[in-house]
This record gives sequence, structure tokens and C-alpha cells, in this order.
Amino acid sequence: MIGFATRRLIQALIVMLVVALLAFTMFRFVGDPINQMVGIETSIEEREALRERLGLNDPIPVQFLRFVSKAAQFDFGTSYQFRQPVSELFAKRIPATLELSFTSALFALAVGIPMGIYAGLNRESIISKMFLSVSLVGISLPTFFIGILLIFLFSVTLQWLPSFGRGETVQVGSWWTTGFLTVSGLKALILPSVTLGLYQMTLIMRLIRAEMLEVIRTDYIKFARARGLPNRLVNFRHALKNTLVPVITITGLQLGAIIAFATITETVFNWPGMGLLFLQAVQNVDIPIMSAYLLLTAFLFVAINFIVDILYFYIDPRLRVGRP
Amino acid sequence: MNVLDIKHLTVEFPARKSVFVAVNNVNMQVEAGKILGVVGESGAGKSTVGNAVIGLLQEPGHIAAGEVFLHGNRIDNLPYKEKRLLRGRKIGMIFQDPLTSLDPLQTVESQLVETIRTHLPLSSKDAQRRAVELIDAVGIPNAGERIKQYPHQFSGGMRQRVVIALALCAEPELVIADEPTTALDVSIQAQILELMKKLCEERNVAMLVITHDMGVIADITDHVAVMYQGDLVEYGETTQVLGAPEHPYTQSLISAVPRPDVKVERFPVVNYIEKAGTPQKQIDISTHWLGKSRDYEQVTGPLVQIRDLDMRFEVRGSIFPSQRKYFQAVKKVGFDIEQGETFGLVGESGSGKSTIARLITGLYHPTGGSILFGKTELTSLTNRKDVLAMRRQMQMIFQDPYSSLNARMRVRDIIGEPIKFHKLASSNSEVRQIVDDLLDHVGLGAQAGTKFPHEFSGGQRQRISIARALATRPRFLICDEPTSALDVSIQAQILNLLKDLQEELGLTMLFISHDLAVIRQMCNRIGVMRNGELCEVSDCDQLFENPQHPYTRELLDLMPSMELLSRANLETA
Amino acid sequence: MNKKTLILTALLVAGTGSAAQAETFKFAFQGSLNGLDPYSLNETFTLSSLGNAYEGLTRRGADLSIEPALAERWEIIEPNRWRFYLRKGVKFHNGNDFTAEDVAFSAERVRAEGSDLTTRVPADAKVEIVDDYTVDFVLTGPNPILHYEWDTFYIMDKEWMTENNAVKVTSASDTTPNYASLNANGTGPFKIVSHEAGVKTVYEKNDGWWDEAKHNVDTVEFTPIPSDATRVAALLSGELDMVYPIPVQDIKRINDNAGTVALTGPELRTIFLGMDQMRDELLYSDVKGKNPFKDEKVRMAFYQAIDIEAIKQKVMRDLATPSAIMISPFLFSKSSEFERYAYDPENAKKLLTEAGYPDGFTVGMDCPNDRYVNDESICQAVAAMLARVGVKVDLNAQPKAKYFAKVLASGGFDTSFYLLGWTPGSLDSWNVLSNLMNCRNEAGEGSPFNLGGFCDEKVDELTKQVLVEIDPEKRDGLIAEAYKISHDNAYYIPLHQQGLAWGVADDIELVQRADNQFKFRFINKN
Amino acid sequence: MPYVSNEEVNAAVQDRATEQPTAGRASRILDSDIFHSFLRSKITVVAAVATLILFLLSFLAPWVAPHNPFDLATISILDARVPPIWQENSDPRFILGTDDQGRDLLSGIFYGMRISLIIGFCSVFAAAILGISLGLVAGYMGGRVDSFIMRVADVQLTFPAILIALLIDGIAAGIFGGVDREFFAFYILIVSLALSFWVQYARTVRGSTMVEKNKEYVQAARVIGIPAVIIMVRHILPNVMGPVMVIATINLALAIVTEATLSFLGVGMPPTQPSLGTLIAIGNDFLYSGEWWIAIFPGLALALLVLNVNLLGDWLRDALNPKLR
Repeated sequence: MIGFATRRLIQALIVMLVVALLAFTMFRFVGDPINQMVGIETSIEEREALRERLGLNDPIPVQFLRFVSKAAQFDFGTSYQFRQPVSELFAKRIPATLELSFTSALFALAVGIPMGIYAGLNRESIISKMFLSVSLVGISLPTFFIGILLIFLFSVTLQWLPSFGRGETVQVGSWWTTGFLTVSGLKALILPSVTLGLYQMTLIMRLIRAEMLEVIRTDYIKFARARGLPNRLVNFRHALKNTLVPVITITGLQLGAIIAFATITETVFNWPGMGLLFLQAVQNVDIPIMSAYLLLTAFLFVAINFIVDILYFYIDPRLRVGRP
Repeated sequence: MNVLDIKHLTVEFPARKSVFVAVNNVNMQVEAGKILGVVGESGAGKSTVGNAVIGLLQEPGHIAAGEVFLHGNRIDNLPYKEKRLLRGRKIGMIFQDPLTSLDPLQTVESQLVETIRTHLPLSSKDAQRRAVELIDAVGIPNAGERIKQYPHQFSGGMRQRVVIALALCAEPELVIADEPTTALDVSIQAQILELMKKLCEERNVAMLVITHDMGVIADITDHVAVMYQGDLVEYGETTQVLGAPEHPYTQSLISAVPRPDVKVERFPVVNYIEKAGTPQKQIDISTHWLGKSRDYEQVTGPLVQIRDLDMRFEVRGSIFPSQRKYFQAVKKVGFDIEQGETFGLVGESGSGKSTIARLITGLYHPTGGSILFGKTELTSLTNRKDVLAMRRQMQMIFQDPYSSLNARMRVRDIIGEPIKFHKLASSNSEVRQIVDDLLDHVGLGAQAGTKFPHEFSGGQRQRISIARALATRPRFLICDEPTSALDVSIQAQILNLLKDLQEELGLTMLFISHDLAVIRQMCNRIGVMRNGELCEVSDCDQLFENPQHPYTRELLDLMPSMELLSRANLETA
Repeated sequence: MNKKTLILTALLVAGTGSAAQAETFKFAFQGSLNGLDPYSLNETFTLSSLGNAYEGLTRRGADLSIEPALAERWEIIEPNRWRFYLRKGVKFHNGNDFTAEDVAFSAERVRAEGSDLTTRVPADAKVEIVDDYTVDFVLTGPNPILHYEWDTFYIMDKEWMTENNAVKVTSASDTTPNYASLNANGTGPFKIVSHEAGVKTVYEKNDGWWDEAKHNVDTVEFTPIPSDATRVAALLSGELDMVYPIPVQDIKRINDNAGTVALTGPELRTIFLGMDQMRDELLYSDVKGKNPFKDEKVRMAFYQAIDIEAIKQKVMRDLATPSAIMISPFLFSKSSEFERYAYDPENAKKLLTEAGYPDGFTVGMDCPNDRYVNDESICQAVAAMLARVGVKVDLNAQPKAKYFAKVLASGGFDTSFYLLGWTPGSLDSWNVLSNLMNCRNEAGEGSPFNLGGFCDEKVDELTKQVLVEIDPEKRDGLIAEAYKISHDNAYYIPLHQQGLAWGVADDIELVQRADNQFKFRFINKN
Repeated sequence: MPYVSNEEVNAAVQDRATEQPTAGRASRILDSDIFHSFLRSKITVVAAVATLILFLLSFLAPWVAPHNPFDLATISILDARVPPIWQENSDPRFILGTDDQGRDLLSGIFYGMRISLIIGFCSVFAAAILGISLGLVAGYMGGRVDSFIMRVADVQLTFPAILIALLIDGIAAGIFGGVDREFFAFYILIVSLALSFWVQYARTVRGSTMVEKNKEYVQAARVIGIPAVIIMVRHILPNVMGPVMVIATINLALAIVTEATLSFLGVGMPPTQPSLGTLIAIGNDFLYSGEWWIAIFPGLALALLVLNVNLLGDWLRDALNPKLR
């Protein structure tokens, strides 16, 4: 177990380093940050001086080393747009994104899993075919389009739910702000998390269904039936639990995807999370924010993968308990 | 009174264009404490009988006619819920593959307890106690501890014991065992069979054993039902049916069973089963391409000399050498294969016999030792041209006829590929001609070339494999369990074909099998392997009559006795 | 904190939230307020927002006229010496007194390294403190428009800045943010009580303001919403009291919607097309070895190929004023003397033929797509119109960051044909002439925003005269002369002054200034 | 293992079925199980027909579309925002109305779908080539090569498609400066989509290759002496194409959606060469102003296209999954 964990950790570190290199080299080529930092009236000499001050004229390897050593200390530099440390900007945005991602993941799982189980167990029923078709519509419409339509329907036309932002937030602890504790915060969560979670819900539903279909054809399920176990036991204790093993991997991956896809949802709903920050940074060529975002998502992703690997240990005894 | 009574059972599977009758008007009975064997080859419908009794026919299969009685009560027409309660409570079932029959994520105990409590009104404490008793009863030591473990912590044989315990949870009156020992090694098979017989007698359970293996039938059954393509062709007391079969199918089936006690020159041809048995067009080997220009270097003495052969696999890799873990598959093995002989390697799974085949053919590189082929040391070959020259001289026939042919290629291309690759023919039309001849020669006929492998049965595919192996005009042929996936009657034909080819072409063969009986029929000399080591090498007859190594003796003792079987039709060597 | 108290707090928060709503004004803008240092970024919205907390010596009224603010009055006591008499009794939000020291400090700081507003005070000007409430600005030459941009030259508190170690202007290379970019301490009608860059900024009424408050809101909440659709939706759904800008196509919808109204008016920004007249061979073109734009006929043909009325009607939905010159008519008295050349595709074709391009030619066009009102649509319309006279336009529309990086000096003026907008910060033509119409070299010295690089000595000469001419009538004459040269030669193709469009809830009264600055002191909520 | 109960039945069914004479390749396809399962699923047949029609309309756009929206000389800003013909103030020339530039929306949709499809196909193709090659090599070679390729894939997975596209767009913008976006956007999209999708192919192909390479037909080929490259291409590749086809179909749908999203975010096709996504993004600005058709019709076209392709992919996945038959 410890050996396994260390090996995964080392791999994760290598991945992070490669991401850091990619993030750095890629962003070194994007646009010209100087143009963003100054107004258009600034003279060329001043631009050059600024370039020198920012170290943008240093050799690339020097810039990279500086970048990595600082990033390791959570120092991602100062945002060109906001003239604030990027780490502080993110500290304020992370709760928003994580709350949104968490809610949509919850929504996706809470709705997707039962639907998937049903469709897997009743392959030929009309309802499961309907689930499948409706879910296909879910993945066929781009997220942004769904978001726009939801806003149009629920905010502008019906005026039931807010169209943007997090509503009122409450400070919890030193830096976490939450929208879970106010009515307006909860209302503001509904549309974005549905928009964001819809695609993942569809995926999870289809995955569970497919896995279910495979698992119920295995020998041990046949054997369980041959032992006369009631359907409830066979379906839920045996089939579902075995289905969950691959589902956990995909869910882990999807959680990473949710955080990345939050970029679009946050744009549509003006959700003050890190995706919105990132997209604005891309538009404004704010290099420090972009690299920090990439490193952060990569970190979250690697961390989630790591947790999934560890989870495997607890779910699948074949990994946990050695052979005799 | 009969525990199980099957009357005029007919099971149909509606297919797209027709109705497939899997079981046709079958009658059989089992008494308490007795074992009825249902024997037959693929497609005989024997498993379908078992599934029909327990009510687990796969959709869209259904009982079209007939009745099934359990203790005189009709059960085939019960509503789903009552039928389900019969399963486990009155009828226990044992499946073939113990590796896949148990839920990998639940402990053995929880699977036992849930089954017990489904059928018996016991508290969970009592159920646990009963579970331990059962595990103990099926002969698993340390039942109290082992029961807390997960299936993967048990070996194959132990898992099959767990499966049996599960089947016995609620003291069923009838146990259906579908190929209960097919996936197991010989030694384990004997133990499981013994256990089944013991339980059957002790608990007075009626047992229906479905198997393709005449050895199993001979070993444990009281009665036997022989099925062929859905029909029950012969039914009676085991001694009677095996000793003096009446139906021609039973007769030919029994005569095709290889047995360790009798060595035959050729197996009787069982035309009853598969038509494509003999070469359709005779070719003159002395003038034909196949027999021509065997321009290999002349060798005196053994063709293959293996010395101190070692092979270990890395089971767990690591950048730190001390962290790596290895599995020693072959340990210091050495033997010779004389020109023109058939050398047999026998052993249980994991004994390293297939690894040796792959080491000789160069699929693996040994971690130590030498393989001398003729005058060439194979382990030190580096030049690609030399390697190819060697590859051409030795070919291999594999175990699984379903995976050994590329499903996406036409048979003609499969066989033609080595000819083209080694440039053994001058033109495409010549390649085509050779392929057609080869197909004829292995008894398939040239028209088979345009088809895809999936259009052939297992035996036919194995013939294609043989044709492909011959296409490089090898002098040395390795047969790795060539018939273990085939029905006995087909096995007999393939073994005959191999014998014929060896004789015609003067091939040297390495014949690998787990089945001592087959080995005895095929080989001149035999090596016995166990855990990567070679225990004993001796002449065929001597090995069977006077085994030296204790393991060899053990193996021979465990073989199901075939003495019951009729010896009609056999030309004894 | 246990669960119960958490929920209780939540209820309390929700409760107080709704109670405060009565006096709260919420609005959204497409961009964000990045930093609070008033000298960091010379950009309209930043300056406009900070102008609610900070004030300059002067300010501009609803009609953009210059009014006294922190200076009660001023006079030019010598041609090169301006004297400002400061308002007494003014206090900064932290309670410090406003004095001449603060003005002198601010005048130095605004010209210091890192400031983006260095042009507010000439580099060689000296600031002399006469007494606590009198300050002299001593110049090296006459400058009649010295104070034109001082409404956005905000006065900061020297004491506060020194205490908080924020004397240096916030610069992007600083790893720790300057105190002044996260906090504000001005003299204005509103205090900034919380600021989360890119998320939310909250202003509260300054009860100690020196002027009489004509506004009635106590709290102003600003949220940046970059997406047009979301911004409009937020207004339509009643979540916000005001959003700006709104897309021209949504004006009708906002007017039709119960409870909201679109406020439109002219903006001072002039949108125009420029052409590379400097390179000897045109980039991004199939014309080799020469530059067609050096030929007046080609420029004129482009001019006449453009149907400005169609753009006005269809793209701008009438929210634009076609313009013949490069400045808004509100800012130049003689603008009525100029008239656009007529839309005449036939003549355009003829001119092209005469210039030697009977089948037209191909040219690349650069266009921003998030900077001006419908900028990309205008460019597309222009491309389609030029296609009708045979000119094939390869349109390259990009976000402003990338666009500016390409076409400005830093990108080496890498463009052949472009769309740009210009608002003279001083609201005066000299700014237009010196930035857009003088010769420049390849490094951009001269008129840095004359991207096409045309060079007319006469315009340069007139620009110099305009700077020092004190007599308004004569000065306007000189300016008109310069504009005429540009018009006659079609150095630029002016298109229009774009309109302002703000969406406002019915119960709000406010003032929409033509410089697109939004001042909270004009807000009244009924 | 031929002795598993139900497979036994299936094998027997097949054995007996093959006795019927088989004539010609076409009839064999028509007779195949896959085709049969295709016909059995009515919704799949409908989806296939719809997909075919949409593909035809797109690829024949220059011939079937009533106007050419890319010919700037024929469009007029004065025709901008004409509503569809069943509404007031419509123009019979424009069945579904026009967009903000006066382009016929119906033609725009045909041409836009063509661009979306071309980008989809090219990126799927590129991703498949890259992914299959790397997957084959990784799966067949194993060891270090395998772990290297798979580590690269891990890193790649860290960046979802959207991020990759934003990155590549940024890099391209950095390298090519502001060079003709119309020209580059297309290639940038394909590269970004391909780079974000290849991992799936690589992982799947690697998995199947690892299974296939241990099958005896591969060993047989090795025993013959056939070199690794030929074994991979000739023997293994055709046997792993089943799942690849499924992924490719589903990826095509995903590529179209992702392209639309990128266009919405402003890094996709420019409005002068609009894909469906660009059309929606343009129309989004007019959604509240009553000119709903500019966004809704391309949106519907996109949904229809993607839905149908997804339906086909769905069916293909189930039909080709041997575990479900």
C-alpha cells in the first residue's frame, strides 16, 4: 500500500513537472503581456523598460526555473490585469468553483446513478429507452447553449432564478466563502449546477447502464441467481457494487472534467470562479493567471486521480488483500 | 422415488430465421444419493437440460414441451417467484469456472450467509455458524478464518469447494453440476470429484453432472445419459453404457477417447461426427512443393538440445532492483529431441511446458541456458536473416482454435502469408496453388480458402492452423495443447492428421499436453514437468508402466480410470 | 461554529441583505475594475469608477462642462503659470484634511515611473505650493488645455499614502500589491468599502462629502459581467438596477420589457478606418511591389464604396452618427463645415480602374471584436461592401488584446487596413491631431496611433500651432484646416460616432455622460 | 472455453446457420447480425437516414443551398435580420431568415454544418491516426515505451479539450501573430481537437492490443518471423478497429459540440467562415432582442446533427460489444 502510494506520488510529481514545463513554455508564446499592462497611450521606451523589469527579457530556462520554484511556494506572481498576487485571486475564486463543481457532481451522481441502474436492469423497457434518448439530447446540445436557454426560460421569462453570480455569500473560516448558507446563494446555484452537471449526469448514467449490462451477464451474477437470491440482492449487492469499480475511475476523471468545463458555465452565468478568471485571463493575455490555472487544474486532476487510486484499494479487495 | 424426473423435455431457441431445438424430447431421472451424468460434445444440449431444470434458460430460450418434476411436483411451470425459491433451496447449482462464479467484492462468508438466510429462517449468528460448518464440510481447512477472506485469496480448487458449499447452503435435494472440473488441473479434479461423490452419498443428494469428459463419467456417475445434437441417444447404468454401448454415436465417441491404459496406432475415424476427415486430393509428397527442396543442413544426433534453460518473468517492475519481483517459469531444464521423434511434455497448468515451447520458437528470450537447434545456438542469434532462417524451420500449432487465426483475414491469406513472407514461392499464382493443395491435404478442400475463420468449426480451424504451420515447410513442429479445446471425436481426427503428417514429411515434433492419455498416444519419449522443473524424462511405455519420479506416479494415480470403457474398434499398438 | 448557529447566521445574513436592498444600487459593466490605484491604468471605466471615490481639482458636469471641484477656482496669472485656489474644509475618507501638499504630492506621483497617466501633468512642469490652499503650476510654454483632462487626475492623500508605503505607483512587476491598488481614500461622494477584483466592488455613501449630495443611494454594488447576453438577462430579470453597455439590438427588448428602459445617447468616440500609407509594398495583399493606398484614388474609392447609412441602420440600429471628421461634433465647433463623400459604388469602381485596379485587389483587414460597439459586424459589412466594388477583404477579427498587440507600435504596426476608435481624453482636437494625424517613424515616434503612417507636413505644422494658440476662434480655424487636409486626401475614412446604450431600471434616474463615464452622484432611486 | 453452457448453444446455432449457402459479399453484409440489429432498432434507422441527409446537405451545400453566404459580393447588409418566412416582414428569398450580416440562414446552416463536419471528420481522423499508432506501439511494445506513452497520455488528460484548444489558439496566435485568422482557425481547431481526443484512442487501442498480442494468431505470426510493424498493422489493427469505430463516431459528435463551444468562447471559426457554433454564438447576441431565429435554427441544426451521430454511435457501441450479445 505505502509502496503503491509512493509510486503513484512520484508519477504525479513527474506529471506536475511536465505540466509546469508545458504551462510555462506555452504561455511564454501567447500574445504580448506588456500591451495588457499598460494603456494604449504608453510609449515604446516605457514598454521596453517594463519588459525588462518583469524579466521577460531573461533567457527562457532562467524564467522557467524562477517559475517552478515560485509555483512550488504557491507564488504565481502578480496578475497583469489586477495587480494582485495571483494566489490571492485564486484563493477567493476557488470556493466558488469548488462549490459549483461539487453541487453539479452531486446532481450528476444523484440523478445519473439511479437512472443508469434502472436502464441497465431493464434494458428493453420504454422508460430506459427514453432515458437513453433524452440523455443523448443532453450530450448533443452544447453546454453553453443549454445555459443560455435556461437563463432565457427561468431568469428572463419566468424570473424564478437568478441569471448570474453567486447571490449572497457567507464567510466561513478565514478565506472560504460559501453560497450554501443563504437562500439567494442556493437559488443562484441551481441553474449553473444543472447546466454543468447535465453532461456528466448523462455520461454517468450511460456508463452505469453499460457496466450493469456487462456485469449482469457475468458468471457470478448467474450463480447468484442460481442460488435463488432475490433480485434486490443480486442487482444491488452484487451487480451494482461490481459496476461501481469502473464507475469510480470515470467519475474521478469526470470530476476533473467538471472543474475544467466549469469555465464555460462560469462564463455563461458570470459565476465568479476560477474558470471565469482563466477565460478572462486568456482574453487579456494575463500570463500569471493562466499558468496558475493550468497548474491548479492539473494539480486537482492529479490529486483526484490519486484519491481514486486509493479508493480502489478500499473498494476492490483484490487490490487490498494479497493472495495467499 | 426419483428426486428429479424429466419427461419429454424440449427446449427451443427461436433464432432469426429458424427455431433452434437445443433439447429434443429428452427423458431422464435421478434418485436421491445417486449421480446421473449427462455427457456429450459441443452443441449436444446437455447444459441446456441443466438450465431448463433450474429455470435459468437464457432468453429467448424456453421449454417448448415436456415436464420437469422434483419429488413428483411439477416445477417447470411454476411462477417466477416460486421458481426462484426452488433455486438454492431445493436445487443447488455448480458452474464450470470457479474463478468467475464468485462475486469478487464480497467475502466468502457474506455470500454464504446471504444465501443461507435467503432460504433458511436463521439468525445471522446461526447462519454464520452454518457457513463455517459448510466450508469445513467441503474440506477447506481453517474454515473459521478462511471464511472471512475474499474469493481471490483462494486457489481454483478451493474456490470450486466454496462454490459447492454455496450450492449446498440450504440442503438442496438436487445438485446440478455443469462441467464442475473442466477448468481444473488433473490433481484438483480428482479431489473435487471425490468430494462431490462423498457429499452426494453423505447427504443423500441427487446429483446431475453435466460433462464432456468420459473420465468424469466413468469415475463418479451411477447412470449416464449420452446426448448428441439435442437428442438423448443412449441412457442407462454407467457400466452398461460405457462398457457395451449400443448406439453408434456412443460407440464411436467411446472409441475416440484417448486412454492412458491402451496405446493405439490410429484413432478410429468417427465419420458420424464430422465429415471433413480425410485428405480430399492425394498429393505426392515426394514431388510436391511440400516435400521438395528440404534444403536444411544435415544434422547427426538430436535435432534440438536444450541445456540449463532458465526463464523468469518480472512480476513487478521497479527502478530499484531490490524491489523487483520475479516468477521463475522454467528452472534449469535440459532435454534432447531426436530427429523424427515426437517428444512429449506433460504437466499441470503453470508447470512451464508452454513457456519452453515459446522459448524454442523465440517468442521469449531465455534468461539463461542454451537451445541448440541442429548446429545453431538459438539464444545467441542476432542477425535477422539467421533468425528468419531458423523461424522457417520450426513452426507451432496453438491451443485455442478460436484465437489462433486472425479473424479479419481470409483463410487463403492466413496460409499464404508465411509462404510469401519467406519467399518460398515464385509467384502469387504459385502461392495460391500451394495454399489450395495444403487445404486439400489437411482435409478442408481448396474452396475453404475464400472464407473467413469464423465460418469454420473448432476442428476445422485447427486444420487451418496446421496448414499454416506447414506452409514454411518446417522440419520441427511444436504442438502446444493442439486438441485440448476440442471435442474428443474431433481431437481424434486432429491427432490422426498430425500423426500422418509427421510420417509423410518426416517431421520432428514437440507435443505439449496436460493430458497424459493424449501424450501416451502421440509420443515416443516424454518429459514430466512441475513448477518449471523437469522431473523425469523417459520412454513412453516405460513412463506409464514404471514411473520413476513420485510426481509422475501421483499424476498417473489421479487419472480417471477408463477401464470401464469399451475397447471395441481399437487397433491396439 | 456548529450547524445550528451557521444556519442562524445564514438567516440573519439573508435578512439584513433584503433590508439593505432599499437603498442599494446594483449595476454591471462588461469589464472589471482591476485595481484601485487611480494612476495605474488610463482607461475610461477605471477612471470613471474611481472618480466616485476620488476627485480631481476640476470635474465635469452632466454636459461635460468643466466645473470646479477640489479647486474652487483657478487663473492663468502669467502665460506659463496657472494658480489654483483649493477648496477649504475638504476631508479625505479617513478624516485627513485636503491641502496643497496633497496636490503637489499627486502631481509628482502621477508623473512617476509606473504611472499610466503621466501626460496629465507635463513632465517639465513645476508645482509650487503658495500656501495650504493655493498651488501654482509653472509650465515651460503656454498650454491653453492644461486642465482639460484634470477631471480624471485624482488627488490622493499624501499622509495616507506615506503611512501605507504606497508612494510608488502600483506596477505590474511588484510581487506584493501596493496598498493603494487594494484600498481607496479619496474625497469623493462614495467610499469603496470592499473590492474583490473581477468579482464585486461595494461603495458606500460618504456622509462627509463637501458638496451637496443630489443622489439618494447609500450603497452601490458593482459586478463585472463580460457576456452581453448575461448582462442583459440580469437587467431583464430585475436582478440589477443598471447595466452598461447594452448591445444595440437589445434596446428594443429592454424598452419593451416592463420595468426597464434603454438610455441612449451619443458617445464621443469616433470610429474610423485607417490604411497603411507608409510601406512601399502592402502586407496581406496580392498587389506586389507597390502600395495601392498611397494612391488617393484608391482611398477615395474605399471611402465611397462604404454605405454608411446601411451600417447605421442595420448594424448600429440608428445608434450612431455618421461622421465626416475624426472628432465628435460636440467637441468641435466647426464640424458642420464638413460633409461625408457620398456613397457611390460606381464612382468607386471608376476610381479603382483609374488607379489601375479594374478588378480590384485583395487586402487583409484587422478588426477588434470586443472593443467597440458591433466592431466586428461593421468590419464584416465593410468587407461585403468592398466586395461589391471588386476588393476582396480578408478579415481578421480578434479580441482587443491580440488586435492591439498586432496593430500598435509594439506589434510593428502590422496592418494594412484597420478599424479603430478614438476618444480624445482632453475632449479637444489637439489630442486627435497629435495622436492620429502627425507623421511618425517606424518606432512610433510622432503620432503613435497613426497606424497607417501617412505623413503630411502641413498637418504637423498646424498641430504645433494649435498647441500654443490661445485665441479660441483662430485655434478652431487652424484645426479645421488640418481636418480639411485629411478629408480632402481621404487619409482616414471616418465612419461614425458610436452611441451609448445603457440599460436602466424604471425607478432609477441617472445621467448618461457622452464620455461614457458613470457618476454615482447623479443617481436617484425612486 | 467451448464448454460454457450458453455459448455452447450460440456456437451450435452458428454452426448450423453456416450450413446455408452464402452468396456474395453484399448479401453477407445484409445477412449479418449487425445489420439485423440495425434494422431491428427503428430509431437507429431513422438516425442513419437523418444523418445521411444532413451529411448530403452539408457536403453538397454549394449546390443545394439557395445562396452562397461566403460570397461577400452577393450579400447585403440591408437584408440583415430578416425573420423566417412565416413571420411578418419576411422575405421569400430567405426561408429561415437572415443573420445580422444579411446572410441567408438556411444556406448559412448548410455551409456551417459543412465546416463543422469537415472539422469534425478531420480532427477525428487525425486523432485516430495519432491515437491508434501510439496505442498500438504502447500496447505491443509494452515496457518503457508503453509507460512513456501512457504518461504522456496522463499529462494530456490533465488538460480537457477546451483548455487544449485555448492553449493552442494562444500558441498559434503567438507564433503566427495576427496572421489571417480565417485561414488558421480551421487548422488550429483540428489540431486542438485532435490533440485532446487522441488519448481515448490510444488507451483503447493499447488495451485491446495488449489483449490481442497475447492471442495465438499474433504468436503464430511471430513464429513465422513477421516483423513487429507488419504484425501491428496487418494483424492487430484490423482486430482492434471495432472499439475505434465506436469512439470515432462518438468523437465526431463530441468534436462538433466542442468546436461549437470553442467558437462560442471566441477561439473557433471566425464569423466570416462560420461553423454552426459560430452561428449560434452570433445569434446568442440577438436572443433577447426578438431575433431568436439567428441562434435557434443553427442550434437546432447542431442538436439534430449531433443527436443523430450520437444515436448511431450508441447503437454501434452496443452492437459491437461482444459482451452484450
